[in-house]
Amino acid sequence: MVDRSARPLLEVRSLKQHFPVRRGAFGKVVGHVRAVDGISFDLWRGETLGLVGESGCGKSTTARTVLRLLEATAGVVRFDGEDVGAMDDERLRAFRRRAQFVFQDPFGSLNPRLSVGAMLEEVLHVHGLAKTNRRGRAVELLELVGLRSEHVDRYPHEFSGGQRQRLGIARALSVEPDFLVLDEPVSALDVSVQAQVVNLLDDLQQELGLTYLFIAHDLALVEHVSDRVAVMYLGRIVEIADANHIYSEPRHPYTRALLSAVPRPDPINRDDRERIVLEGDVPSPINPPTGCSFHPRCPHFGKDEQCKGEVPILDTTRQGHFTACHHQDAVVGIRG
Amino acid sequence: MSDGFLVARRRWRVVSAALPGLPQLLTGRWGTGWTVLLTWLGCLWVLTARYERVIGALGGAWDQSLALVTLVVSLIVAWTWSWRDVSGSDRPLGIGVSQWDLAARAFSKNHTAVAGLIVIIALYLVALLTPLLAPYDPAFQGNLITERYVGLSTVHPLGTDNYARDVLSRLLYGARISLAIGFVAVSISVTIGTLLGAVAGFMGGIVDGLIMRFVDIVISFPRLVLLITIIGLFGSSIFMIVAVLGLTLWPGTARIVRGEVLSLREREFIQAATVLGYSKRRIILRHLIPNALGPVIVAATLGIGNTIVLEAGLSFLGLGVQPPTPSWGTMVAVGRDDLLGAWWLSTFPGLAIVFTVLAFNLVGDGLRDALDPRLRT
Amino acid sequence: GGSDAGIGSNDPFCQQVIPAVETFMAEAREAHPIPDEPRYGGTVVLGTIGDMPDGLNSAVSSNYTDAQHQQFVGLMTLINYDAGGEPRAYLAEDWEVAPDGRAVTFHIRQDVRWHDGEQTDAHDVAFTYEAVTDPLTAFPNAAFWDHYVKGPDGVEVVDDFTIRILLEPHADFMDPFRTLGILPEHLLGDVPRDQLKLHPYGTQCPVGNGPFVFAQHVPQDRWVFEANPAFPEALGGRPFLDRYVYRVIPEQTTLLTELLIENIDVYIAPRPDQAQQIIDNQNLELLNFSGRSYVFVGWNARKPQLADPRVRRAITIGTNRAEIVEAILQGYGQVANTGVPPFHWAYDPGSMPSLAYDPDGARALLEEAGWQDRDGDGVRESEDGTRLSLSIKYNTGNQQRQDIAEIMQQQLSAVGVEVQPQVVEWGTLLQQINTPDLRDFDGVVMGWVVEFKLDDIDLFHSERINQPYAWSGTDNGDIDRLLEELSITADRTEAMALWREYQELLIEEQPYTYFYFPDRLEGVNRRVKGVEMDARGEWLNIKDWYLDPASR
Amino acid sequence: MMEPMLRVQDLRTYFFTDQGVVKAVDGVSFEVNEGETLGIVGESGCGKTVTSLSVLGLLPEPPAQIMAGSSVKFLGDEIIGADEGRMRNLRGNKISMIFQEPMSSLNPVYSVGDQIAEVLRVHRRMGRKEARDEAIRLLDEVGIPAPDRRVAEYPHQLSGGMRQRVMIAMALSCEPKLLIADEPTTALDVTIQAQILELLEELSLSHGMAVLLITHDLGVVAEVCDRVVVMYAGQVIETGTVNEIFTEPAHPYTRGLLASLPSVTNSGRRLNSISGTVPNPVDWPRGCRFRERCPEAGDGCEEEQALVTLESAGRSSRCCKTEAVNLTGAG
Amino acid sequence: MTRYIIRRLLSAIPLVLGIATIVFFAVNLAPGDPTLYFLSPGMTQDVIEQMRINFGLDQPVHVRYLRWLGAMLTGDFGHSISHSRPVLEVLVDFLPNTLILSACALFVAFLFGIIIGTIQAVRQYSIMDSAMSVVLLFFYSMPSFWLALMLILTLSLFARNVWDLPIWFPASGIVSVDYDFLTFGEKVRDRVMHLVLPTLSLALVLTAGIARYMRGSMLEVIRQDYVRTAKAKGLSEAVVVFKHALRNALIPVITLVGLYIPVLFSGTIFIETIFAWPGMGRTIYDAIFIRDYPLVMAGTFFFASMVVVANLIADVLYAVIDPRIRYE
Ligand SMILES: Nc1ncnc2c1ncn2[C@@H]1O[C@H](COP(=O)(O)OP(=O)(O)OP(=O)(O)O)[C@@H](O)[C@H]1O
Ligand SMILES: Nc1ncnc2c1ncn2[C@@H]1O[C@H](COP(=O)(O)OP(=O)(O)OP(=O)(O)O)[C@@H](O)[C@H]1O
Ligand SMILES: [Mg+2]
Ligand SMILES: [Mg+2]
Repeated sequence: MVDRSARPLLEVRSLKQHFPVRRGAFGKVVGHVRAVDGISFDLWRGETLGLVGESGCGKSTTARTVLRLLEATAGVVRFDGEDVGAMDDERLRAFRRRAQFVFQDPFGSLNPRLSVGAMLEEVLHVHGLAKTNRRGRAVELLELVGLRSEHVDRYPHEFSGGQRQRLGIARALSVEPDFLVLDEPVSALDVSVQAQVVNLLDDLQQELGLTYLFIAHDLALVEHVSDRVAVMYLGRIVEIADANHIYSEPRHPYTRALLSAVPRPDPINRDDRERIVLEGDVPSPINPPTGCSFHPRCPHFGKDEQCKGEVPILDTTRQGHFTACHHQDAVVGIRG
Repeated sequence: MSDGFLVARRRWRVVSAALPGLPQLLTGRWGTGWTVLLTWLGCLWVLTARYERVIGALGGAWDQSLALVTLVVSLIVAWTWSWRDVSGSDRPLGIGVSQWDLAARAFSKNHTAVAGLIVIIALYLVALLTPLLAPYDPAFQGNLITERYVGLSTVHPLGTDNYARDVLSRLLYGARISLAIGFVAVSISVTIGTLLGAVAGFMGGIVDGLIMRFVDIVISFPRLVLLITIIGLFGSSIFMIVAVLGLTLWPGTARIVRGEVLSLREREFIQAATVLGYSKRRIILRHLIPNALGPVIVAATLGIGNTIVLEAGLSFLGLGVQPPTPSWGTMVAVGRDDLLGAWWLSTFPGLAIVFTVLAFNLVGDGLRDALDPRLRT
Repeated sequence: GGSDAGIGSNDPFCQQVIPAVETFMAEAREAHPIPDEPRYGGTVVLGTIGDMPDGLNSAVSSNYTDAQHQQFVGLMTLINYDAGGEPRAYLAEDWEVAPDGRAVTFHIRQDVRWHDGEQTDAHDVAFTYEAVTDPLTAFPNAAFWDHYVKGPDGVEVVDDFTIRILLEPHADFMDPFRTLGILPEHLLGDVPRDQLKLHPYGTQCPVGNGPFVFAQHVPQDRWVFEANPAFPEALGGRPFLDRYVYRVIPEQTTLLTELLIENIDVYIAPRPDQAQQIIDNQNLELLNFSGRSYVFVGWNARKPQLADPRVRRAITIGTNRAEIVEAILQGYGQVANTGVPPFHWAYDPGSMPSLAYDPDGARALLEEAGWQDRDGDGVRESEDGTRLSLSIKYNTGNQQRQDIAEIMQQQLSAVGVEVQPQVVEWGTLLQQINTPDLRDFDGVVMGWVVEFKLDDIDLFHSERINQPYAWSGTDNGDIDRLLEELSITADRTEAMALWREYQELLIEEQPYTYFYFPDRLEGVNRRVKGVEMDARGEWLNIKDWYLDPASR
Repeated sequence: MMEPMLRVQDLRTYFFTDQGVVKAVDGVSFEVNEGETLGIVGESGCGKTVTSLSVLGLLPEPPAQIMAGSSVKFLGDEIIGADEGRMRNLRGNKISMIFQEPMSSLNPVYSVGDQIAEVLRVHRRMGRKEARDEAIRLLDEVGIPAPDRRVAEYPHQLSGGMRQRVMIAMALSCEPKLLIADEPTTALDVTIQAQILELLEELSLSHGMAVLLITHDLGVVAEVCDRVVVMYAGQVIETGTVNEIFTEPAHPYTRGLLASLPSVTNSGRRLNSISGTVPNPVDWPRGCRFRERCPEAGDGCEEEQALVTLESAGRSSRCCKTEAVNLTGAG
Repeated sequence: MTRYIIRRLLSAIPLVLGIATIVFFAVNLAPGDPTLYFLSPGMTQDVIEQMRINFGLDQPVHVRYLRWLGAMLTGDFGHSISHSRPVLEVLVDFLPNTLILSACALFVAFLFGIIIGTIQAVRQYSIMDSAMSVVLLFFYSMPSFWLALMLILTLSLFARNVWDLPIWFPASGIVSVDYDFLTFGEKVRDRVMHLVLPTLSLALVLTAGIARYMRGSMLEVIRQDYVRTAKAKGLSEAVVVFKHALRNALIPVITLVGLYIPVLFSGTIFIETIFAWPGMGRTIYDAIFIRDYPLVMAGTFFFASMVVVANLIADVLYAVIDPRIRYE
């Protein structure tokens, strides 16, 4: 099981990713999209951290910044103790053999002009792996993700969505990484197929001892696959805790609203459930509200001037369950 | 696979060995059938009717040798194509079909485009075979008094021109010049355009800005001024015309490629390539350019047509290919003065241009539909 | 009509001039009502491929059409020629030549008025003469004045209507006064001479004194002239036509179409190939007459291949020029052996040595000159291995010159001379052949338009060898001598002998391969009556053209 | 029992393409009663959208063709094969429709007010001013703040949730009898989805409007629907009330679907998944179309399956094992 | 918006200046100079020098360039050598003719292109679709001068002299010679008659391109959700196509306005020559041959500016049609 006393595999500290907004012919910077605005978390070897939040809250950006597909605006990402931002080309290549990405869109993430075999063999070639029998290794990888050897000559468009997602996973696994960032890997799939992929990921983790950063907006799914869950809102983590904790006793009003908004496939009890319908939309990350960025939509009765004026920081004092809310203890007072 | 089918296959092979294209015609596949059959028969006709020239070409000038090689190659290609076609393919349907295959399939369903392609292939064949085909030397002047402006006749199927030269022969030789100008100029412009466009799109920032400003200048630049200067400074020659056309036509391609690269750059498979630790060079050459190539191929096809028309325009201004070299453009431009008297002088080269360009445009349109996965149904 | 003058109405000069013309014309119309005669009235439209670059500004123009309009339409010349080429009175009523031939005195008509009402007098003539002989003006046909005393010293205004001009004796001394349209001193007298070229007078608001009054010029499109009611009765009075429109249509197929659909009445100089179309149309008539131009290939004798006159002669007789005239000109022209044109009194081809097509003779000449095909490639080489390969240049857009080059290529290859036709854009070509230290050509197909006063000094005199037009680089003492003598011989019979001798030398020397004197062809709608055209020009008697009344 | 408002019977819609005949909808029957909310669930590509578009006659023909024998009755009138004029009069008037992608279902170049007003002007023959006022009222009704300002805005100026509200306002403008909502919340975030679903529920109550809700999210169905139609491979495979479907699913596919949902029935880490993928609509498997993926497949599954009506009213299943299951359950 | 336009114009200045500079050196480097054009026998080298001085050509190229630049910045484009007039006056004469012709051609081309493209898209794969494509491509494939001549022969010469049609068009010029004497109505008719052939020659070539583009764009648009929405609202097909789809489909087609202006301007060289249309294309063309430097410079400068303006117009139209685009 996960050993939390050891040094984390991934340490993220006050990570920020601000995209400049440019205007006009000369590209004057008129503001910034604060896509990720100072988040910190740790990820231990072998565990799965779920990252949830509404669309546009910065999940993908976090993932891409962690893997240095984007240069961080501020903050540090340490992988196995090494500062990812400071790596030179050589180290970066080594890092990329250990940390891989699985994308959301099963249609856009595969080069349509390369056959599956060519795609996998190219990776192996670039990293000098399986020099003697690349094709054999490619077939092995396919079988690892539950595809068959005869698929090796096919092209991406000849696969179904679920199969394509498996190809994406096979590609990520081809470099034998320790750590996978999964950016909504099943959102585009049907429920029945979704379960297949989730199971596959689960099996691989067991087998290969992988570490996952699992991004999703389906809370039920995240609960199912994650050891710990982090909830993001407008570029910040508002709550992070063990999966069962967060679902049984959510502390942040946003988490609670989010959980209550998830439709439950349980028609019998549907009228008894507490349902919190948030008003309005997620504000723009260019001009996030002052203080607690959730305060304009917050249904908490204790909402006050402090919420408007002061940014709540993630309270790390409580063992294993951190919340960024000024009123996290007064959990009772939420308008239904 | 049933035995009956294999027997049928063997039988067709025999037929196709004797007369390539016939099996296809008998099974109702007119396009392939006629193409193969006519190519075959045409080549045979050249072999027999132009027997001396074929012999002469054995040790002749480079263009004669090229014509000879073309003749032999087309014979072989026609024959093997028909053979392999009736032999069938062993690859199971629907497996390992690449995007190119899909495009080819979609294209082959587009009848007008296929017709265009056949015309183009035929034209290039004719152009290559011209030294064997043309009834006369294109520069040979007959008797100026008696053989000038002779209308259509069996001796001169398309009549003679103001120097009593054979229009048909000139038309055939003109095909070489016009098609070559189109092909070479477009090759130059597409190469430049693709490279600059890809670099601009991938690098972004200042490089992009500079390249695109340059593109703006070239697009708005009056080409004629450039032409006169260059022709004035270096003399007018086919080489110069090709160079000028090639060097001024690339901005269109550059813009297309840049746009395509910009959108591809955001695609997840390019990001995947980055995460997999691929070098920039590999990403550009193996992942970006092949995916951006579709529109370029379309632009190139359409570009060849446009260039042929442009060359005609230059000829009208007197800036075209040096006489007596026949290009279709010069033939139309020169013949236009006699439109009322000797209509055949400009009409035939004019129609040749129209149909060639039309063929290129049909193929281009067909390719556009076939190569764009969004338009493929 | 023609109320809105096409252009230039915002130029201060024109703003001042136009109202004056309008006022005077209104008065003149009052004073000279249109005679009650059916020939009067109507508009004739004439189409041609080019605009008149300098219009009526005779001091700066060298263009053929410009000159015709200065002579016959808008301005008046002192004299003009009758059909026999003999001078007759026009603006000058009369003239006397000093017995030593060194002065001529003109008596100017007193009934000629500028179109703004001012009288035309001797001061105008003096002004014009001084202007065109002043180097600052850069009069383009400077050679005209070679035999005249230039500048103010050469002209004396005896009284308001009498003027004396000093000159050297010459056989055709009157010719410049036939071509030079007299300009109004009262309008142009103050213009600095070096600004005359750019002055709005010529193209924007010319004020003349000729039979037609300028009404409108839309550049690149049309000139409109109206009848001048005040034109001296003694010279025939007002023209029959009300208006005459000169249209610019740069494409010859369009021109022919416009003639065929009767949108224009006269098509100036159709191509010989178009002649048949005009003949076939019963509404049209094809006029043809011997023109004043000749077409030739000028050889650059500075080049080693061309240094030997025998080579040049071989080329000439190796080219079937008669066939070319027959084919290219459809017979509308005559083979030329020298630059003396058929209309000229010195023209006498019968007495000349023949240069008929003779390929064998050509081969023999070349052998004799040491050019033999030594390597069997069909092209002759000299002893040191120089190939007898010549490029012949011609300018873009001129089909007949291209024809010559291409046919020469074909025909000369039969005698072992390789010819490469090369088309060069006009400006570039002029630079290549005219720049004395460049002369980048072997042969060049060109044409000259000549006046009645022939003068080849600029072309062939060795003193001019470094001037722009000495293309051939001829350096032949005999030719020099003859050219000099010709320029001072006033007596025509004497001159005639000299001309003959000179032409024989030319045939010997072959600085040019003379090709032909093309006929001028004109397509004219039959509704236009009274049209006379000959070497003197197409506009010769435009004053007397009239329209078939039924067609108006 | 009274005549249902919409009765779809043996609807078969095929696409004639180069690849072959796509039997997208292949014998679908169901009915929608006055005021009820009927959910249609099924995997992607099973024919939900094509079914709804067939009802409104919005499919491009060719390549689509509604096969003979299909019948769609609205308020007792057959509307398959009805002329264009009659269909136009139904669309947006008696039957409205909202689509999955709020981002792309509004015309980007016209203001939202114009687009709502257009319906009113076509069907209600309202004047310009009147229609605009009504549009503002509708925007207000669907909960858009400051509707008089928003009415002049363009779709791109609105968030996804708001656009979907605009679509709803447009759909409601003529007080339709039936609202077809094709995955109206799939593209939205959960919190916004909750808002929209609540709005739909409210409106259908207050307007007495029947709703045909198409979705692939079983959770949504459970939250808002009265009855459910489950589709698979172009066919209806099970119908029933929402409670029946969720508590005692009759078809193995429905059972598999429910089982593959995380967290509800799955206690362990492993989800129960349905193996394989949806078959190709050009070439449906013969017999039971679910057979290849069905854990309970056995004898009799090679036969073409019929929709069998089960004991309770409006409940049916397309599985030859269903009766057996029920019998054992009963016995 | 105004600020945007001004900024765009300002940022185009380097472009236009860049082009003008290159052109300046290009024409000046080309062999020959205008004096050659006026040369004739008897003119000595001195006279030529005198003429050079009269034309201001006695300075080295870079000095002339700086002078030209300085003068141009004060709005002085110099004196045209071949027209003996200030260049600006020449432009004022010719530019309007070219603009009228181009505008008509552009209008006709877009009108037909859009209509045909729309019909083709709506009836995709029908006989009409392919027939229209082939017919348009046929015209598109012709060298424009040849097309122009064909039009003259058929619609002018044969129509009158051979087929005796009631209507035939004049083959050249802007107006008839008796234009000044016509009534207003006749004047309008006369102008239109003269416009028909040149406009057609220019427009037919462009129409094919526009229709092709329009067809593609329309095909994409009619598959969009909002078109389905419009149908679901109960709108008739005409309203759906011409109100909802057309405006969206026009958005990408608008760029062609900017793209086609240079094409159109080079087309005018041929068309103006053949139809004797006194316009800018022909004038610049002649000026290049005569080495009338000031006129070439000014002409190119205006053409380049026109291209810039056309692109700007395209962008503004963009914003007019597409509310998502707002410039500030
Ligand atoms: N390259 C970029 N430039 C500018 N803004 C960006 C860029 N990438 C993302 N953003 C903005 O950053 C914010 C966060 O985006 P991100 O993709 O991380 O969200 P997300 O949580 O992954 O959403 P989703 O669930 O839709 O994938 C969004 O507002 C997005 O518009
Ligand atoms: N225009 C068309 N041409 C050909 N096939 C089509 C067309 N439209 C839909 N189809 C096919 O019809 C089948 C059913 O499609 P439909 O859109 O109804 O599925 P759906 O159940 O709505 O799926 P989703 O949940 O993805 O919306 C699919 O296989 C699809 O490929
Ligand atoms: Mg994301
Ligand atoms: Mg759907």
